[in-house]
This record gives sequence, C-alpha cells and structure tokens, in this order.
Amino acid sequence: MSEMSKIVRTISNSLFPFIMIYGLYVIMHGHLTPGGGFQGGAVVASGCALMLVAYSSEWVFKKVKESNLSVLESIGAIGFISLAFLGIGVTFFYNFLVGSNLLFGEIPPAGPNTGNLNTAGLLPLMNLSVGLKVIAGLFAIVAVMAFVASRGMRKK
Amino acid sequence: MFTLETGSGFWNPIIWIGVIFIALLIAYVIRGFGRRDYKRDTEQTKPFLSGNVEPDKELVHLRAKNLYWGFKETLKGYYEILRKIHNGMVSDYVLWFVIIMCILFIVMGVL
Amino acid sequence: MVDIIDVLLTHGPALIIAVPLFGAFLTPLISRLNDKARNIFVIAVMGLTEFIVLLLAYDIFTTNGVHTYTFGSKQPLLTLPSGYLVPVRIIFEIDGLSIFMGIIAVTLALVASIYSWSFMRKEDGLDKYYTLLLLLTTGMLGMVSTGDMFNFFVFLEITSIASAALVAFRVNKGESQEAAFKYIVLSSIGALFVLFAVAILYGQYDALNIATLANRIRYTFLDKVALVLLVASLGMKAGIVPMHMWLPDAYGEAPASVTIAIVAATQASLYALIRMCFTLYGGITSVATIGWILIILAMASIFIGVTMALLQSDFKRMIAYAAVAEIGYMVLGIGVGLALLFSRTPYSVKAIQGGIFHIINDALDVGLLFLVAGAVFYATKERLLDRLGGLARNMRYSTIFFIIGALAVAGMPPMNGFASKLLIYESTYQVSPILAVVAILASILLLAVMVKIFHSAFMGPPLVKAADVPKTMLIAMAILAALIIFFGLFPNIVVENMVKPAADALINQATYISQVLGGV
Amino acid sequence: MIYNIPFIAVVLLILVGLATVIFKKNLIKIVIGITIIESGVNLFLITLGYRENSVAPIYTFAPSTKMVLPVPQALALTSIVIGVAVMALMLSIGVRIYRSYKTLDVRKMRRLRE
Repeated sequence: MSEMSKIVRTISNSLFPFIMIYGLYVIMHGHLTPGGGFQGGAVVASGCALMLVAYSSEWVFKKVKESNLSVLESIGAIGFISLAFLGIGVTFFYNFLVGSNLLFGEIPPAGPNTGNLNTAGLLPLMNLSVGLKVIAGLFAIVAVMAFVASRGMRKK
Repeated sequence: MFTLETGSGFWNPIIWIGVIFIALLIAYVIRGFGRRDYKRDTEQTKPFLSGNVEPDKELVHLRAKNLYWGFKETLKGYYEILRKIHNGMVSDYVLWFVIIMCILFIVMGVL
Repeated sequence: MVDIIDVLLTHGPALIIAVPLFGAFLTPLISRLNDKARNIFVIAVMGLTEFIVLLLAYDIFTTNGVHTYTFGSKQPLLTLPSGYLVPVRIIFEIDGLSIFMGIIAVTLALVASIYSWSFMRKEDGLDKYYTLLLLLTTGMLGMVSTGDMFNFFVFLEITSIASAALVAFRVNKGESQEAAFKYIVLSSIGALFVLFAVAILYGQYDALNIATLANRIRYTFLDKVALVLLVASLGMKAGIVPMHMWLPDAYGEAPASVTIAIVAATQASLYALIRMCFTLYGGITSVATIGWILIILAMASIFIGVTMALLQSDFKRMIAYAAVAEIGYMVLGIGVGLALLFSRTPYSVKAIQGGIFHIINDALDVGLLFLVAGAVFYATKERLLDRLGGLARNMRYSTIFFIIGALAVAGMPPMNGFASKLLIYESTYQVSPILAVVAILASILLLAVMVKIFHSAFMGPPLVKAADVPKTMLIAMAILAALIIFFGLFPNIVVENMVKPAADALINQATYISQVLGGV
Repeated sequence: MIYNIPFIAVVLLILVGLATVIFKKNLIKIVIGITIIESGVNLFLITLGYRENSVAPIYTFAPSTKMVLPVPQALALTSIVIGVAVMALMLSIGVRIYRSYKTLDVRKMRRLRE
C-alpha cells in the first residue's frame, strides 16, 4: 500500500487528534456513560487505522514497532490483573477504593445524578488498562494485516 | 487395599502380576522337559522354504500400508462409506453438527 | 506456614485462574530479557498452579466439600448477600469433579511446558507460544471451576481461541493452517450455540448461576431447546462421532506439546457436557433420554474411531483416531450412568466412576503417546509410518514409553486403561451385553492399531537416522509414564480417593445447589 | 405479534448464518456466516432485556427511572469483544491458508481428510 493523495493525508492529519480525544474520553467516562475500555480503545485504534490507510503500513511501522505494541498490550493486561490482585486481602477483584476518599473514591448518590467522574473506585483504572490493551492489540492486528497484504501485493 | 471392586467382580493388579509370574514359571518348567539334543544355528532351527535360502529378516519387513491388508479388503464397502464421510470439507463438518442437532431436537420432542 | 496454606485454600479458586493469567501476560516481557529465563518462568508458573490445584484437591477430596468463591464481594464465601434472591456476582464453585478435571488440565499443561523446552527450541515466536499455552491453561481451569453460565461461555471461547492459535503455530505449513481453520470455525459455531442456550435460560429464569438455574428449572419447551443446543455443541467440542472430524486434523497437525494441552481442552468440554446434564438438568427425568443418545453416539465413536485408526498412515493422526475411540469409552460410561441415573442402580454409579476414571487415564495414555509421536518427529523429521523403521535401536527410552502408553491405551492389564475399561464393561454389560461385546472388540482393535505403529515405526530395518531426544522431553514423558504405572498398579487408591468423591459430587445435585443458595 | 418480530429475526439470522456456513464455499464467506450467527445471538440477548418506554441504563442525567435491563447488554458486549477476537484469528488463518493453497475455496482446502 502506498501513500494516498495529499488531500487525504492532510484531512487525516487534522482529524486524528479529534478521534484520539474522543476515544480517550470514551475510555475515561466508561463508568458514567456508555463506553469503557474496549469501545474507547476501538475508537483510538480506528484513528490509528485511519493513519495507516492514509499513509502506508511501512510508514506506520517506522513510527511504532510491532514488538513495542505487544509490550504495551502486556502492560495493559498486567495492569488489569494487578488491580484485581490488589483486592486479594478481601477477595479477588474487590473494589477497595470505593468510599475510601482516595482516587475515584467517592460514592455517588442513588438514582439519577449529574455524574461525578471521581467515583467507581477501581473501574476507571481497569477501563484505562483495558483501553491500553485494546488500543495496542487492535492496532497491531490491523497494522500487521495491512503490512502482510501490502507485501503480498508487491510480490505480484 | 489394592482390590478394585467393579460391581460384579474385582480387579487386583498385584494378584494378576503374581499369577502371570507363576504362569511364566510353569512355562519355564515345561520348557525344561523339552529335548536338549538340538543344536543352535544349524539346519535344525532354520525354517524350511521349499529349499530356498531364507531371506534376511530386515528385507521382508512389512511396511505400514501393507499391514492388515486382509482386514481392509474385507471391510471395503464400510471403508468406502467412511471415506465419503471424512471428506475434509469444513462446510460438511458443520452440516454434521446441524444434523445431530436436528436428530436431538426430534428425539427430545422439540420439533 | 499454616496461614499461607489457609490463604491459599480460601483464595485458591481465584488463584488457579489468576496465576496462569498473570503469568501469560508477563511472559512476553520476560522473554525480551532471556529465553531461558522465560522457559523457567513458564514452568514455575505452571508448577505454582499445579501446587494450588493439588492443595485444593487434597482439601476437597478429604473433606468431600465444595469450595465456593465470590469475586469482588466482601467475603469469598458470601455467595448470597442478605436481601438478594439470586447471586449477582460471578461465583466459582469447585466440587470433586471440577478439581478432578482441574488436576488433569494443569498436569498436562505442566508436562507440555516441560516438553516444549527442547521440543520447540528451534521455533520462532516462542513468547507468543508460551503466552497462548498459559492462556489455554487459564481457559481450561476456568471452564472446569466456574459456577456461572456466561462466565463458562467466556472461558470456552478463551480455550478455543488459544488452542486454535496454537494449532496454527507452525505458520508456514498449509496443513496446520487448514486444521486450525476447521477447528476455529467449528468451535466458534459451537460456542455461539452455547451462548444462545445461556441466553434462553437467562431469559426464562433471570439468572446465570448454574446452581440457581438448576434450582429453578422447570423443563419447559425452551429448556428442551437449550438442553439440545448445549448437548450438541459441547458434544462437538468434546469430539463425539459424527462431530469428531475436526479432532484428527487438529490433534494431528498441532505440535505434540500443544496436542496434549488440546486433549485436556477437549476433556474440559466433555466435563461441561457432563456438568450440564447431571447438575443443571439433573432434577429432570427426561434427561435420561440424553443418556441413551450418548450411549449410541459413544458406540459409534468407539467403532468408527478405531476402524479409521487402522486405516491411517500418519503417526499422529493414527493416535488421534485412537483418541476418538477413547472419548467413546468415556462417553459410554457417562451415558450409561445418565440413562440409569434415576433408577439408582449400583452399576449406574459404577459406570459413572468408570467413565470419570477413564477420563484421567485417557489423558495420561493418549498424552504419552502424542509425546512419543512428537519425540519421533523431533528425532527424524518424519511422520509417515511407511518411512519410519527400526527406531527401537536408537531411541530406547522413547520405545519403552511408547510400549507403556500403547498397552495402557489398548486396555491391557495391568495398565490403568484396563481398570477403568473393566468398570465400564461390567456396567454396560448390565444394560446390554452387545454393548460390552462391541466395546471389548474395539479394545482389541485398538491393540491392533498400537501393534501397527510399533511394528512399522520401532521394529524392522532402520530407514531413518535417529538419536534419542533431549532430557527435558524424556522427563516430560517419564512423568506421564510413571503416573500410568502408578494408576495401573494401584487403581483402588485412585478410585477411592479421587474418582469416588468426583462421582459423588456429580450425582448429588442438591449439595451443589445448597452450597450457593444455602440449603434451599 | 409485534413483540415477537425480534425473536423471529433472531431465528432467521441464525438460520441464514448457518446456511451461509454450510452452502458457501468461500472461506471469507464462511467467516461472514459466523458473524451473522453471532449477531443473531447478540440480538437475542438485547431483546431479552428490552422494556417498553424505557431508557438506556445510564444514571447520569437520566430522564426517568424506568430503564431496560443492563445485564443482557453487558453480555452482548462481551460476546462482541470475543467475536472480534475470533474473527481476527479466522481472517489471519485465512491469509496464511491463501499463502500456501493459493485459493480461498474450501473445496480445494482438503489436504487433511479420511
């Protein structure tokens, strides 16, 4: 796959930050509004896929290496399991941050409310780590597939 | 302690090994009654192949595809059916799953 | 020291999936440092998991108890907080049968990781390989220990994805890709139908917990549909004829170390089938019909498996078809037990014991044979029996291990396969003598299959150059061989201490339910 | 009747998916068939939790307290995530199969049989 035209590249360049922001918002607001780690991660990964289409898989692999992506993915997964392990004093996956007045430690009022980001305990942190894993994993899948396909095309 | 009750009988490997050992002992004793006047590696111990020289054992070793030829030849019709069933197509594998599911539906009284 | 053991026992059900999962994602990071460190790390993680599983098993088998674990609640045992009608959290419920299958899964995975040290040394991408192997272990342990239907579906999918990816590990071989594709297509369709059944049950009873569902189930029309979907799809994943076609492909083309892990995965699916029939639908008399169907399918598995095995010319494929026949024996024992579950005859209990005992025997025997097949492939780079010969001259230890495994698979006394098959024969004879006769005849044909392999690969003129395999592979085979001989010489110890509690846990549905719902 | 339409759609989707897997001979179409079955099952899950005149189960600025059941949605979401992984794996294996067989036709993908 070669680079696409300058128009496409410029528009993708300007769209890319907005997609990123939106994806990160979906990850960060996962415990309040629809979304969460996977959905937001998929949005961010699709933003990366946009760059992949606009430029080329070779260009992308010059910027990020596949092995680094897999390390990032592992870090996300390890973060998730470590957060689950932190509650092992009580039970595995125990949400010890709730009501502790630490980070994300507030208890929201029951029923409809205005939404407080500083609630839900471990869930936002878990959303973050899942998001990290999904970004790295999905982007690696798309990028490697594009790379393999483009290499196959060049052979012909 | 070593006896496994199997419902209508029992199974004890230790006794089994003992029995086999005794049987081997008896066989050895019976072997002792045999004739001692034969000579090894003479014409006495070689198989008689219509006067031909016996070929080396390694040359007449049967290969895997020839083993059980008679069995396969007898069950040829059965194996033809099995060959047709195992045709290597993934869609047909899924079809078998659906067929079994339909049979189960009928037997369990859903359809 | 006692405190640590207590903590391990309390949190054991969570730790047996958490430890391999944690290890799985740490492996890519460690393998950036050093290959040897990674191998040691993986074996250590497997060993730790095995230790926890054995500790739990000791506790469960001696006290005949059930371990429950509620994820994320204030106490691990708090399955039903006051004011709740149904358990809302994910609950792990480990009884005798679960931990029995857990022992099989983790033992085979540990042996596979030891075996891979030398066997996979020359391959690329080993960090992914070990990650997938640990994920597969996690999936199997989760499948056998979960008490939640949807959670079970998730672990089923983890197992199928990990094992399909492992089957496809040798990416440059077209055949292994083909086998992996067939495997993933069939297992994902099967898993989707499991999910459909779970959704049907959820829609009717508003619960996902197996114990709650078993308590509430009324056997309506939709329950019948769910039962059929569960039996058909889990039966396919367990490789029952005529849904076995993926099995020889996947078993034959995967690397040997992967194959034995997939053997355990297949048996985990069989466990799920048993669990659904006996525990979820255990209170309904019509489930005995499923038992009769299982008996018919088991006879087909035994006969078709063994006759197809005679036809093969590929070492691993031949053992794979023999494994299909072995699955038939297990299903036969379970089917007889299920068909006669409500008559409570003593031999139905014996049949269930025979079936369960045969599960662990089959895992050891077939596992050992696959490892020997892998060793032959490692030494000669050849899998076709026609091109092999005279291996007994140079591969002495592997030959001995092959003889042990072959006799055990064929059910020759005094090996372990005989003890469990005897239990199955005697109880099926009570149902119908024809069944027992066919089963015994098929067992003789299995011996013929093993003789064919032994004759053409290990005897005769040496056609290929071979030297015996490295030590770690021999150690892995020796572990399985030692277990086979132990199980063969002392079947009663195993049956009394492991199989009987497992069978009792399976039959006593009320204990399983009251453990979660508190004596309802 | 009107409330049964989603369930009829579920059964139809699953049957269409199965028919696609069984009768189409292209590897990619088989993968598509599996995703059709999966969407049928997901639709079933979502339909189970539906209540008339209710809102999505989000408490942030919720207009009324009558909400649809959130659990089936969580289940469907999990199943979608798993479906993505399965599809990625199947397509990657498909790429490798095309490399060595030079075809996507399952009728020619039969080196392993008998």
